[in-house]
Amino acid sequence: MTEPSRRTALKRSGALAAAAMAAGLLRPAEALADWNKSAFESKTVADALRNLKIASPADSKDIVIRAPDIAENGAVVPIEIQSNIPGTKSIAVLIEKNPFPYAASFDFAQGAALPFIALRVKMGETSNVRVVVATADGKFHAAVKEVKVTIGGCGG
Amino acid sequence: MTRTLALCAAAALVAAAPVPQAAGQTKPPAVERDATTEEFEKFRAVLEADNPAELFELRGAALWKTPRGPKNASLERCDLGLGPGVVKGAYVQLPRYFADTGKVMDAEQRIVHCMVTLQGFDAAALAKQPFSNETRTPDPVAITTFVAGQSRGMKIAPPQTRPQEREAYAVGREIFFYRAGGYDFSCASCHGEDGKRIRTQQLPNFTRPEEAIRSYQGWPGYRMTGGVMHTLQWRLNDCFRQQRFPEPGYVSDSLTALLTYLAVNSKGQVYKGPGIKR
Amino acid sequence: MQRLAALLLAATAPAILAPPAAADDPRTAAVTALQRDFKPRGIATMNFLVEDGVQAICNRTDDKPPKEIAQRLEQDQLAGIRWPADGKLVGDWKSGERIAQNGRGMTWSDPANAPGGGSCYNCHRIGPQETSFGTIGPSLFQFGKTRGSGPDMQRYVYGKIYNAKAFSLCSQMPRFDHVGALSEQQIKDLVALLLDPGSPVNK
Amino acid sequence: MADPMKIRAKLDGDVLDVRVLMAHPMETGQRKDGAGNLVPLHFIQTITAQLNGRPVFQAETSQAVSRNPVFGFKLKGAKTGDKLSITWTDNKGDKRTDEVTVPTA
Repeated sequence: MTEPSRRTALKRSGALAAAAMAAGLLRPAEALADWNKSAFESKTVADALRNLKIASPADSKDIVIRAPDIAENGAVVPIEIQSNIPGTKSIAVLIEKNPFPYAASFDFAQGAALPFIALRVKMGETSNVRVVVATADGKFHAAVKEVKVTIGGCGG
Repeated sequence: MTRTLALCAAAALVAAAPVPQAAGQTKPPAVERDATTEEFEKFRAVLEADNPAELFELRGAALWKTPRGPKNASLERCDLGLGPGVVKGAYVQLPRYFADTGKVMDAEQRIVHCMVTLQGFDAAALAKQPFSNETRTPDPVAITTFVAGQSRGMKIAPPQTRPQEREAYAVGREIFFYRAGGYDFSCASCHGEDGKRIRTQQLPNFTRPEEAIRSYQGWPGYRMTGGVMHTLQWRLNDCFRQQRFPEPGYVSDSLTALLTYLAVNSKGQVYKGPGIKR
Repeated sequence: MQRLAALLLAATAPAILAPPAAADDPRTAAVTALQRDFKPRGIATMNFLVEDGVQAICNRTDDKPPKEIAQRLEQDQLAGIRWPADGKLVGDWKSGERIAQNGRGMTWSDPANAPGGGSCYNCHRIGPQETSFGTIGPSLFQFGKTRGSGPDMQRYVYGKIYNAKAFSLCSQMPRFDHVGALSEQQIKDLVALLLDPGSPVNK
Repeated sequence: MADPMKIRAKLDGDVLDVRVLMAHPMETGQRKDGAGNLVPLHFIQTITAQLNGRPVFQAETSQAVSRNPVFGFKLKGAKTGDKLSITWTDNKGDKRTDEVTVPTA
């Protein structure tokens, strides 16, 4: 982890790594060893965004977040994200009230995947789910969805 | 992050719905309750479509086929009621009477029986820690999940042809309605009426097929709390804990009787396979 | 008190029950199976499986006991309530809210003698801020506001929480202090939660 | 060794709908075991997908992803008979790769 922010949402080295992998020079695990430690260990949304090198994302209605208004169980909150913004290169997911807000990032830079992702996350309490899309023009776009986490059959 | 207490405490953060001028003894506002339930239902399909229970089915399938235990045998000669080795459709026709043991047995009880008789495992050892936790899924749980998955899409059809099967149902019915313990609870205290909840948890009414199936078809179930796989043996065990009863014996005949009552009451409904639970 | 009820049951049971059941009738078989298959664990002893008089009557009558027997047993239960020596029935509603939220107590995973909760929200709507509430029991929202909070009502609520069966023999509600699951002070605090004009329940 | 993944790949026109279930504890580092000791962080950090050996999708993840993770994504230009392989690696250096053949639509 020589340079923690190397694997940013923009993933400049993606094409190079892909070429290296195709040539059999790298195994996938090595190519992806640049897990963004500083972003994942950030305790606030602001710090996480800074470590992801995401600057001033603009609110966008073209990011569709499908998640429950009230989660049946905070341990498994299903989220689906569809970006309708042309040139989408990556989708980052942050759970604002989690101890470490940055949850995951998905890379579409290779152009082979549609800008869509389904995942399930843990939420310790009611929180905004913040989604940041990076586009090929170097800009950032954001959308937010609140998910309430409530009590279930527990208590005994 | 998945602490139950944290989730309980977080309940206070839920914004209150507009409160109507309800009188003290009126029913809770239907609008509010339905909104929560509907929201859960909307995402049930998403959760069920890709259910981690399938991972446990895979593991169970491998365990079924692999020669194991002191006798180094697989379970491929295990008779689940439809003949040795027949797994397809067996789960929805259990509990049933088995001539070789002279008693009615449920799926997990029968699987444990096969593990003991065919593979040479020790029954007491299997009963010692029979339920899943975050670090361990006991073999009978994975195998039961596999067996249940092989009845996906089939109708619940436990036989009631032999007197022993009818007696198990009758005894199970008595256990279902038996009030005792420090809180005076029976199974029916929570599961005897339509449309009731504990907190936000819907309580199926086990006395009617359309309601009973709502719970019966969810087991074995992947439980989101803790992310562990559980069978009906666990479900009944934890029900009795909260019923303030002593602990039922694992794969005991009391539980088989109760499961016979529940299965027969779900008769004719389609079993959707291992489920996902809150 | 349980002994009294059992005696009463013994005195009245033959009149309402079918002739002595055969050894292999389902009920006898069920009780035998429970005694054989269940094991004590933690504070949940095998005594938890033994019916007391109230449970026995309710179990045998599908929760619909004959009226005069129900009344006699209700009076018997009522007589067992120990009212606070200081005469005060209303405590602190804030503490009551915490007790109402707490669902622990009397299971095999609960410690002995630890203060448990009332499990109230499991079955009742109570405070308006809590949207995660059960529906097995009636809504108690605005209870004091609509039912009053005078001495008679305080006594009724205290008694009902102490022993619900003193008022409705086969009620689904536990007998919280009859079995020692809630302390005198805890019941006072729950009375306050329902009746105190300052409680959110009555806003 | 880690349990196998369950990969479902369904062709819908020229879009391949991929769903993958992974067996992994995804420990947050905050949970206590039965003895009251904290269970150390243990979670999947990276996921890559390859179609016929060519990288097509990748992700980096934290412990906030639910236990036994479930992901869904969609690939363009896949066809029947293609080999789809998915690899995860976790923070302890464990990894697992599973492969499926794209079935007919």
